[in-house]
Amino acid sequence: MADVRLLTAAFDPAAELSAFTAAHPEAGGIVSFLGQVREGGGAGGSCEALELRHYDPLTLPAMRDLAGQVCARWTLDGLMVIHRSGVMLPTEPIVLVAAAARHRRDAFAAADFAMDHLKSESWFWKREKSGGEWRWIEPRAQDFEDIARWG
Amino acid sequence: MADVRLLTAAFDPAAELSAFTAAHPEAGGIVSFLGQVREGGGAGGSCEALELRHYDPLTLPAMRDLAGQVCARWTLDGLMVIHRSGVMLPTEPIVLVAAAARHRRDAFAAADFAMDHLKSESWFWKREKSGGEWRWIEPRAQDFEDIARWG
Amino acid sequence: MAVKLVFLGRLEELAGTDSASLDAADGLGWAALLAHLTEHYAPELAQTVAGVRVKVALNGVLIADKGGIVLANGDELAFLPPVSGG
Amino acid sequence: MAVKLVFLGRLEELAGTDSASLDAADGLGWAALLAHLTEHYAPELAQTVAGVRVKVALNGVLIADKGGIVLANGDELAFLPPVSGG
Repeated sequence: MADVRLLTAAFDPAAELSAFTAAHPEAGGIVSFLGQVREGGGAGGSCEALELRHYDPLTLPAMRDLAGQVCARWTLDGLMVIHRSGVMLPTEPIVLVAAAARHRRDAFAAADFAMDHLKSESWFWKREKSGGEWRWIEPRAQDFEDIARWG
Repeated sequence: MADVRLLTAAFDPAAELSAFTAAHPEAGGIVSFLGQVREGGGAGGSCEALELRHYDPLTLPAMRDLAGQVCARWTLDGLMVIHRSGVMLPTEPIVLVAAAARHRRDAFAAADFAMDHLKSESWFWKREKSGGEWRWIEPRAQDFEDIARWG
Repeated sequence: MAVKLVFLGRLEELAGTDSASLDAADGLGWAALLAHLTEHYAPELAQTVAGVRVKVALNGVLIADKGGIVLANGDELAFLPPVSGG
Repeated sequence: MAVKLVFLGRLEELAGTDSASLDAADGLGWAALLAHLTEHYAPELAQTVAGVRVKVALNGVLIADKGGIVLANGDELAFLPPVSGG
Protein backbone atom coordinates (compact mmCIF):
# COMPACT_ATOMS: atom_id res chain seq x y z
CA MET A 1 0.00 0.00 0.00
CA ALA A 2 2.87 2.36 0.74
CA ASP A 3 4.77 4.16 -2.00
CA VAL A 4 8.34 4.49 -0.71
CA ARG A 5 11.08 6.03 -2.81
CA LEU A 6 14.69 7.07 -2.34
CA LEU A 7 15.57 9.55 -5.08
CA THR A 8 18.95 10.86 -6.18
CA ALA A 9 17.55 13.67 -8.35
CA ALA A 10 15.16 16.55 -7.69
CA PHE A 11 11.41 15.88 -7.58
CA ASP A 12 8.26 17.98 -7.84
CA PRO A 13 6.33 17.77 -4.54
CA ALA A 14 3.18 19.36 -5.98
CA ALA A 15 2.98 16.84 -8.81
CA GLU A 16 3.63 13.94 -6.42
CA LEU A 17 0.97 15.15 -4.02
CA SER A 18 -1.56 15.64 -6.84
CA ALA A 19 -0.97 12.11 -8.08
CA PHE A 20 -1.23 10.72 -4.54
CA THR A 21 -4.48 12.61 -3.92
CA ALA A 22 -5.94 11.45 -7.23
CA ALA A 23 -5.03 7.86 -6.35
CA HIS A 24 -7.06 8.04 -3.13
CA PRO A 25 -10.51 9.45 -3.95
CA GLU A 26 -11.96 7.45 -1.04
CA ALA A 27 -9.85 9.34 1.51
CA GLY A 28 -11.48 12.30 3.18
CA GLY A 29 -8.21 13.83 4.30
CA ILE A 30 -4.60 13.96 3.24
CA VAL A 31 -1.86 15.26 5.51
CA SER A 32 1.52 16.00 4.01
CA PHE A 33 4.87 17.13 5.28
CA LEU A 34 7.35 18.73 2.92
CA GLY A 35 10.87 19.37 4.10
CA GLN A 36 12.98 21.66 1.97
CA VAL A 37 16.51 23.06 2.13
CA ARG A 38 16.01 26.32 4.00
CA GLU A 39 17.11 29.53 2.37
CA GLY A 40 19.33 31.23 4.94
CA GLY A 41 19.67 27.98 6.90
CA GLY A 42 22.77 26.39 8.39
CA ALA A 43 25.31 27.83 10.76
CA GLY A 44 25.35 31.62 10.38
CA GLY A 45 22.48 31.53 7.91
CA SER A 46 24.80 30.85 5.01
CA CYS A 47 24.06 27.31 3.89
CA GLU A 48 24.95 27.11 0.21
CA ALA A 49 24.14 23.47 -0.30
CA LEU A 50 23.17 20.40 1.64
CA GLU A 51 24.17 16.84 0.95
CA LEU A 52 22.54 13.70 2.22
CA ARG A 53 24.46 10.48 1.92
CA HIS A 54 22.81 7.12 2.28
CA TYR A 55 24.05 3.53 2.39
CA ASP A 56 22.32 1.47 -0.28
CA PRO A 57 22.02 -1.84 1.58
CA LEU A 58 20.32 -0.19 4.58
CA THR A 59 18.57 3.04 3.70
CA LEU A 60 15.66 2.10 1.44
CA PRO A 61 14.92 -1.21 3.22
CA ALA A 62 14.67 0.70 6.52
CA MET A 63 12.36 3.30 4.94
CA ARG A 64 10.13 0.44 3.75
CA ASP A 65 10.12 -1.07 7.25
CA LEU A 66 9.09 2.27 8.72
CA ALA A 67 6.27 2.64 6.19
CA GLY A 68 5.07 -0.84 7.15
CA GLN A 69 4.99 0.14 10.83
CA VAL A 70 3.03 3.29 10.03
CA CYS A 71 0.46 1.38 7.95
CA ALA A 72 0.07 -1.19 10.73
CA ARG A 73 -0.37 1.44 13.43
CA TRP A 74 -2.99 3.68 11.79
CA THR A 75 -5.94 3.10 9.50
CA LEU A 76 -4.81 4.62 6.24
CA ASP A 77 -5.97 4.59 2.65
CA GLY A 78 -2.45 5.30 1.45
CA LEU A 79 1.02 6.39 2.48
CA MET A 80 3.77 8.00 0.42
CA VAL A 81 7.36 8.52 1.58
CA ILE A 82 9.82 10.19 -0.79
CA HIS A 83 13.32 11.05 0.38
CA ARG A 84 16.19 12.64 -1.47
CA SER A 85 19.81 11.67 -1.33
CA GLY A 86 22.67 13.64 -2.89
CA VAL A 87 23.41 17.34 -3.14
CA MET A 88 20.54 19.82 -2.83
CA LEU A 89 20.36 23.59 -3.10
CA PRO A 90 18.26 25.99 -1.01
CA THR A 91 14.48 25.60 -1.64
CA GLU A 92 14.96 22.11 -3.11
CA PRO A 93 12.68 19.49 -1.55
CA ILE A 94 14.34 16.93 0.75
CA VAL A 95 11.47 14.82 1.96
CA LEU A 96 7.77 14.47 1.28
CA VAL A 97 5.51 12.33 3.42
CA ALA A 98 1.78 12.08 2.75
CA ALA A 99 -0.87 10.04 4.54
CA ALA A 100 -4.40 9.61 3.20
CA ALA A 101 -7.09 8.47 5.58
CA ARG A 102 -10.79 8.49 6.14
CA HIS A 103 -10.24 10.10 9.55
CA ARG A 104 -8.19 13.24 9.96
CA ARG A 105 -6.55 12.14 13.22
CA ASP A 106 -5.07 9.04 11.60
CA ALA A 107 -3.59 11.04 8.73
CA PHE A 108 -2.01 13.63 11.05
CA ALA A 109 -0.57 11.05 13.45
CA ALA A 110 0.79 8.84 10.67
CA ALA A 111 2.61 11.70 8.90
CA ASP A 112 3.94 13.06 12.19
CA PHE A 113 5.21 9.65 13.35
CA ALA A 114 6.79 8.91 9.97
CA MET A 115 8.67 12.22 10.01
CA ASP A 116 9.91 11.82 13.59
CA HIS A 117 11.30 8.39 12.72
CA LEU A 118 12.71 9.41 9.35
CA LYS A 119 14.54 12.28 11.04
CA SER A 120 16.06 10.36 13.91
CA GLU A 121 16.37 6.78 12.72
CA SER A 122 16.85 6.75 8.96
CA TRP A 123 20.20 5.90 7.47
CA PHE A 124 21.09 9.33 6.19
CA TRP A 125 24.11 11.45 6.94
CA LYS A 126 23.94 15.16 6.30
CA ARG A 127 26.58 17.73 5.53
CA GLU A 128 26.24 21.41 4.74
CA LYS A 129 28.31 23.67 2.57
CA SER A 130 28.94 27.08 4.03
CA GLY A 131 31.63 29.55 2.94
CA GLY A 132 32.71 27.00 0.37
CA GLU A 133 33.42 24.36 3.04
CA TRP A 134 31.53 21.14 3.65
CA ARG A 135 30.79 20.28 7.28
CA TRP A 136 29.13 17.10 8.60
CA ILE A 137 26.07 17.69 10.79
CA GLU A 138 25.70 15.96 14.13
CA PRO A 139 22.31 14.55 15.22
CA ARG A 140 20.09 16.99 17.08
CA ALA A 141 18.86 16.35 20.62
CA GLN A 142 15.42 17.58 19.49
CA ASP A 143 15.12 14.64 17.10
CA PHE A 144 15.51 12.17 19.96
CA GLU A 145 12.93 14.05 22.03
CA ASP A 146 10.51 13.98 19.10
CA ILE A 147 10.78 10.24 18.67
CA ALA A 148 10.43 9.58 22.41
CA ARG A 149 6.87 10.95 22.24
CA TRP A 150 5.65 7.79 20.52
CA GLY A 151 6.59 5.39 23.34
CA MET B 1 0.89 36.91 7.64
CA ALA B 2 -1.98 34.49 7.17
CA ASP B 3 -3.61 33.95 3.78
CA VAL B 4 -7.27 33.20 4.54
CA ARG B 5 -9.79 32.67 1.78
CA LEU B 6 -13.41 31.60 1.50
CA LEU B 7 -14.03 30.42 -2.07
CA THR B 8 -17.27 29.70 -3.86
CA ALA B 9 -15.66 27.95 -6.83
CA ALA B 10 -13.29 25.00 -7.17
CA PHE B 11 -9.58 25.50 -6.52
CA ASP B 12 -6.37 23.62 -7.30
CA PRO B 13 -4.73 22.48 -4.04
CA ALA B 14 -1.43 21.53 -5.73
CA ALA B 15 -1.05 24.96 -7.30
CA GLU B 16 -1.95 26.68 -4.03
CA LEU B 17 0.52 24.58 -2.08
CA SER B 18 3.29 25.21 -4.64
CA ALA B 19 2.75 28.94 -4.43
CA PHE B 20 2.68 28.83 -0.63
CA THR B 21 5.90 26.79 -0.53
CA ALA B 22 7.60 29.14 -2.99
CA ALA B 23 6.56 32.10 -0.83
CA HIS B 24 8.32 30.61 2.22
CA PRO B 25 11.87 29.60 1.20
CA GLU B 26 13.02 30.27 4.78
CA ALA B 27 10.74 27.56 6.18
CA GLY B 28 12.27 24.14 6.65
CA GLY B 29 8.96 22.36 6.82
CA ILE B 30 5.44 22.72 5.50
CA VAL B 31 2.55 20.68 6.82
CA SER B 32 -0.67 20.64 4.88
CA PHE B 33 -4.10 19.15 5.31
CA LEU B 34 -6.34 18.68 2.30
CA GLY B 35 -9.94 17.66 2.84
CA GLN B 36 -11.83 16.45 -0.18
CA VAL B 37 -15.33 15.18 -0.88
CA ARG B 38 -14.93 11.42 -0.44
CA GLU B 39 -15.86 9.14 -3.27
CA GLY B 40 -18.26 6.61 -1.79
CA GLY B 41 -18.80 8.84 1.23
CA GLY B 42 -22.02 9.79 2.98
CA ALA B 43 -24.75 7.56 4.38
CA GLY B 44 -24.69 4.23 2.54
CA GLY B 45 -21.62 5.23 0.54
CA SER B 46 -23.74 7.04 -2.02
CA CYS B 47 -22.95 10.73 -1.59
CA GLU B 48 -23.53 12.37 -4.96
CA ALA B 49 -22.72 15.91 -3.91
CA LEU B 50 -21.98 17.94 -0.84
CA GLU B 51 -22.98 21.51 -0.14
CA LEU B 52 -21.51 23.85 2.38
CA ARG B 53 -23.45 26.97 3.25
CA HIS B 54 -21.88 29.88 5.03
CA TYR B 55 -23.16 33.16 6.45
CA ASP B 56 -21.26 36.08 4.97
CA PRO B 57 -21.17 38.40 8.01
CA LEU B 58 -19.70 35.66 10.23
CA THR B 59 -17.84 32.98 8.31
CA LEU B 60 -14.78 34.69 6.84
CA PRO B 61 -14.24 37.01 9.85
CA ALA B 62 -14.24 33.95 12.13
CA MET B 63 -11.77 32.14 9.85
CA ARG B 64 -9.48 35.18 10.08
CA ASP B 65 -9.79 35.19 13.88
CA LEU B 66 -8.85 31.52 13.98
CA ALA B 67 -5.82 32.14 11.76
CA GLY B 68 -4.75 34.92 14.11
CA GLN B 69 -4.97 32.57 17.10
CA VAL B 70 -2.89 29.96 15.29
CA CYS B 71 -0.20 32.49 14.37
CA ALA B 72 -0.08 33.74 17.94
CA ARG B 73 0.17 30.25 19.43
CA TRP B 74 2.97 28.81 17.25
CA THR B 75 6.07 30.20 15.62
CA LEU B 76 5.22 30.11 11.94
CA ASP B 77 6.68 31.54 8.77
CA GLY B 78 3.29 31.41 7.10
CA LEU B 79 -0.23 30.07 7.32
CA MET B 80 -2.77 29.44 4.56
CA VAL B 81 -6.42 28.57 5.12
CA ILE B 82 -8.64 28.03 2.09
CA HIS B 83 -12.21 26.84 2.54
CA ARG B 84 -14.88 26.16 -0.04
CA SER B 85 -18.51 27.07 0.18
CA GLY B 86 -21.20 25.95 -2.26
CA VAL B 87 -21.87 22.64 -4.03
CA MET B 88 -18.98 20.19 -4.47
CA LEU B 89 -18.74 16.82 -6.19
CA PRO B 90 -16.76 13.76 -5.04
CA THR B 91 -12.97 14.29 -5.18
CA GLU B 92 -13.36 18.09 -5.17
CA PRO B 93 -11.28 19.84 -2.51
CA ILE B 94 -13.17 21.29 0.46
CA VAL B 95 -10.45 22.70 2.64
CA LEU B 96 -6.70 23.23 2.46
CA VAL B 97 -4.66 24.31 5.45
CA ALA B 98 -0.90 24.75 5.25
CA ALA B 99 1.56 25.87 7.90
CA ALA B 100 5.16 26.73 7.16
CA ALA B 101 7.65 26.79 10.00
CA ARG B 102 11.27 26.47 10.81
CA HIS B 103 10.45 23.66 13.24
CA ARG B 104 8.45 20.65 12.20
CA ARG B 105 6.52 20.40 15.49
CA ASP B 106 5.13 23.92 15.12
CA ALA B 107 3.93 23.25 11.58
CA PHE B 108 2.21 19.98 12.54
CA ALA B 109 0.53 21.42 15.63
CA ALA B 110 -0.64 24.58 13.84
CA ALA B 111 -2.24 22.68 10.96
CA ASP B 112 -3.82 20.16 13.32
CA PHE B 113 -5.23 22.86 15.62
CA ALA B 114 -6.55 24.89 12.68
CA MET B 115 -8.36 21.87 11.25
CA ASP B 116 -9.92 20.86 14.58
CA HIS B 117 -11.26 24.37 15.04
CA LEU B 118 -12.38 24.79 11.43
CA LYS B 119 -14.31 21.52 11.68
CA SER B 120 -16.09 22.18 14.94
CA GLU B 121 -16.37 25.94 15.24
CA SER B 122 -16.51 27.46 11.77
CA TRP B 123 -19.73 28.91 10.49
CA PHE B 124 -20.46 26.28 7.86
CA TRP B 125 -23.49 24.08 7.48
CA LYS B 126 -23.23 20.93 5.43
CA ARG B 127 -25.75 18.90 3.50
CA GLU B 128 -25.29 15.84 1.35
CA LYS B 129 -27.13 14.67 -1.70
CA SER B 130 -27.84 10.98 -1.78
CA GLY B 131 -30.39 9.18 -3.97
CA GLY B 132 -31.27 12.58 -5.42
CA GLU B 133 -32.26 13.95 -1.98
CA TRP B 134 -30.46 16.62 0.01
CA ARG B 135 -30.05 15.97 3.72
CA TRP B 136 -28.55 18.33 6.34
CA ILE B 137 -25.68 16.86 8.36
CA GLU B 138 -25.61 17.13 12.14
CA PRO B 139 -22.35 17.93 13.95
CA ARG B 140 -20.24 14.90 14.88
CA ALA B 141 -19.32 14.09 18.48
CA GLN B 142 -15.78 13.34 17.24
CA ASP B 143 -15.32 16.98 16.25
CA PHE B 144 -16.00 18.12 19.82
CA GLU B 145 -13.58 15.53 21.18
CA ASP B 146 -10.92 16.70 18.74
CA ILE B 147 -11.23 20.33 19.79
CA ALA B 148 -11.20 19.44 23.49
CA ARG B 149 -7.62 18.18 23.10
CA TRP B 150 -6.33 21.74 22.89
CA GLY B 151 -7.57 22.85 26.33
CA MET C 1 -40.78 48.34 9.90
CA ALA C 2 -39.17 45.57 7.86
CA VAL C 3 -36.75 43.00 9.24
CA LYS C 4 -34.84 40.32 7.33
CA LEU C 5 -34.77 36.83 8.81
CA VAL C 6 -32.03 34.42 7.69
CA PHE C 7 -32.32 30.67 8.22
CA LEU C 8 -29.10 28.69 8.12
CA GLY C 9 -28.51 24.96 7.81
CA ARG C 10 -31.39 22.70 8.72
CA LEU C 11 -33.51 25.71 9.71
CA GLU C 12 -33.77 26.54 6.03
CA GLU C 13 -35.57 23.24 5.53
CA LEU C 14 -37.94 23.91 8.44
CA ALA C 15 -38.65 27.43 7.23
CA GLY C 16 -38.98 26.38 3.60
CA THR C 17 -36.74 29.30 2.62
CA ASP C 18 -33.26 30.62 3.36
CA SER C 19 -34.51 34.11 4.17
CA ALA C 20 -37.73 36.04 4.62
CA SER C 21 -38.86 39.60 5.18
CA LEU C 22 -40.96 40.34 8.22
CA ASP C 23 -43.22 43.39 8.51
CA ALA C 24 -44.12 44.33 12.04
CA ALA C 25 -44.53 47.21 14.46
CA ASP C 26 -41.28 48.80 15.69
CA GLY C 27 -39.53 47.24 18.67
CA LEU C 28 -40.43 43.63 18.01
CA GLY C 29 -39.10 41.44 20.84
CA TRP C 30 -38.14 37.77 21.04
CA ALA C 31 -41.51 36.45 22.27
CA ALA C 32 -43.40 38.26 19.52
CA LEU C 33 -40.91 36.97 16.98
CA LEU C 34 -41.44 33.37 18.10
CA ALA C 35 -45.20 33.94 17.88
CA HIS C 36 -44.74 35.15 14.32
CA LEU C 37 -42.68 32.06 13.44
CA THR C 38 -45.29 29.77 15.03
CA GLU C 39 -48.03 31.42 13.02
CA HIS C 40 -46.31 31.45 9.62
CA TYR C 41 -44.06 28.37 9.58
CA ALA C 42 -43.97 24.71 10.55
CA PRO C 43 -44.38 24.40 14.35
CA GLU C 44 -40.94 22.78 14.65
CA LEU C 45 -39.23 25.98 13.46
CA ALA C 46 -40.19 28.14 16.45
CA GLN C 47 -39.47 25.27 18.86
CA THR C 48 -36.02 24.69 17.38
CA VAL C 49 -35.16 28.37 17.21
CA ALA C 50 -36.15 28.77 20.87
CA GLY C 51 -33.77 25.96 21.93
CA VAL C 52 -30.34 26.51 23.44
CA ARG C 53 -28.53 24.98 20.45
CA VAL C 54 -29.65 27.72 18.05
CA LYS C 55 -27.68 30.94 18.25
CA VAL C 56 -28.66 34.24 16.68
CA ALA C 57 -26.68 37.03 15.03
CA LEU C 58 -28.15 40.51 14.79
CA ASN C 59 -26.66 42.47 11.90
CA GLY C 60 -23.69 40.10 11.82
CA VAL C 61 -22.99 40.19 15.56
CA LEU C 62 -23.58 37.16 17.75
CA ILE C 63 -26.05 37.85 20.55
CA ALA C 64 -25.35 36.18 23.88
CA ASP C 65 -28.92 36.52 25.21
CA LYS C 66 -31.29 36.07 22.31
CA GLY C 67 -34.33 36.48 24.59
CA GLY C 68 -33.38 40.13 25.06
CA ILE C 69 -33.27 41.23 21.43
CA VAL C 70 -35.43 44.10 20.19
CA LEU C 71 -35.65 44.49 16.41
CA ALA C 72 -35.56 47.78 14.54
CA ASN C 73 -36.30 48.66 10.92
CA GLY C 74 -33.65 47.28 8.53
CA ASP C 75 -32.25 44.73 10.97
CA GLU C 76 -31.00 41.37 9.75
CA LEU C 77 -31.50 38.52 12.20
CA ALA C 78 -29.81 35.20 11.42
CA PHE C 79 -30.73 31.91 13.08
CA LEU C 80 -27.66 29.67 13.41
CA PRO C 81 -28.07 25.98 14.23
CA PRO C 82 -25.01 23.93 15.30
CA VAL C 83 -22.34 24.03 12.62
CA SER C 84 -21.30 20.91 10.73
CA GLY C 85 -18.68 22.23 8.38
CA GLY C 86 -15.40 21.40 6.81
CA MET D 1 41.63 -11.99 1.03
CA ALA D 2 40.11 -8.60 0.10
CA VAL D 3 37.53 -6.76 2.18
CA LYS D 4 35.74 -3.52 1.33
CA LEU D 5 35.48 -0.90 4.06
CA VAL D 6 32.79 1.79 3.75
CA PHE D 7 32.99 5.01 5.76
CA LEU D 8 29.72 6.91 6.20
CA GLY D 9 29.08 10.46 7.35
CA ARG D 10 31.83 12.13 9.32
CA LEU D 11 33.92 8.96 9.20
CA GLU D 12 34.50 9.64 5.52
CA GLU D 13 36.27 12.84 6.54
CA LEU D 14 38.40 11.05 9.13
CA ALA D 15 39.31 8.27 6.68
CA GLY D 16 39.88 10.68 3.81
CA THR D 17 37.81 8.44 1.56
CA ASP D 18 34.29 6.99 1.41
CA SER D 19 35.56 3.43 0.87
CA ALA D 20 38.74 1.44 0.78
CA SER D 21 39.91 -2.06 -0.01
CA LEU D 22 41.77 -3.97 2.67
CA ASP D 23 44.04 -6.93 1.90
CA ALA D 24 44.67 -9.20 4.84
CA ALA D 25 44.90 -12.79 5.94
CA ASP D 26 41.63 -14.71 6.15
CA GLY D 27 39.61 -14.43 9.34
CA LEU D 28 40.49 -10.87 10.24
CA GLY D 29 38.88 -9.97 13.57
CA TRP D 30 37.82 -6.66 15.17
CA ALA D 31 41.06 -5.99 17.09
CA ALA D 32 43.21 -6.58 14.00
CA LEU D 33 40.92 -4.37 11.99
CA LEU D 34 41.27 -1.51 14.51
CA ALA D 35 45.03 -1.99 14.38
CA HIS D 36 44.90 -1.69 10.60
CA LEU D 37 42.87 1.52 10.86
CA THR D 38 45.27 2.95 13.45
CA GLU D 39 48.21 2.20 11.18
CA HIS D 40 46.79 3.55 7.92
CA TYR D 41 44.49 6.42 8.90
CA ALA D 42 44.26 9.39 11.25
CA PRO D 43 44.33 8.16 14.87
CA GLU D 44 40.87 9.57 15.51
CA LEU D 45 39.32 7.14 13.01
CA ALA D 46 40.06 3.95 14.96
CA GLN D 47 39.10 5.66 18.24
CA THR D 48 35.78 6.82 16.83
CA VAL D 49 34.99 3.53 15.14
CA ALA D 50 35.68 1.69 18.41
CA GLY D 51 33.17 3.87 20.30
CA VAL D 52 29.62 2.83 21.16
CA ARG D 53 28.07 5.43 18.88
CA VAL D 54 29.41 3.86 15.69
CA LYS D 55 27.51 0.84 14.44
CA VAL D 56 28.69 -1.57 11.76
CA ALA D 57 26.92 -3.44 8.99
CA LEU D 58 28.47 -6.55 7.52
CA ASN D 59 27.27 -7.21 3.97
CA GLY D 60 24.27 -4.95 4.57
CA VAL D 61 23.27 -6.51 7.90
CA LEU D 62 23.60 -4.60 11.17
CA ILE D 63 25.85 -6.37 13.66
CA ALA D 64 24.83 -6.15 17.31
CA ASP D 65 28.29 -7.05 18.71
CA LYS D 66 30.85 -5.52 16.42
CA GLY D 67 33.70 -6.85 18.60
CA GLY D 68 32.80 -10.37 17.48
CA ILE D 69 33.04 -9.92 13.72
CA VAL D 70 35.34 -12.07 11.62
CA LEU D 71 35.87 -10.94 8.05
CA ALA D 72 36.02 -13.22 5.03
CA ASN D 73 37.06 -12.61 1.44
CA GLY D 74 34.62 -10.38 -0.44
CA ASP D 75 32.95 -8.97 2.69
CA GLU D 76 31.75 -5.39 2.80
CA LEU D 77 31.98 -3.77 6.21
CA ALA D 78 30.29 -0.37 6.67
CA PHE D 79 31.01 1.98 9.57
CA LEU D 80 27.87 3.92 10.52
CA PRO D 81 28.13 6.97 12.76
CA PRO D 82 24.96 8.50 14.30
CA VAL D 83 22.52 9.49 11.58
CA SER D 84 21.56 13.12 11.01
CA GLY D 85 19.18 12.86 8.10
CA GLY D 86 16.04 14.33 6.70
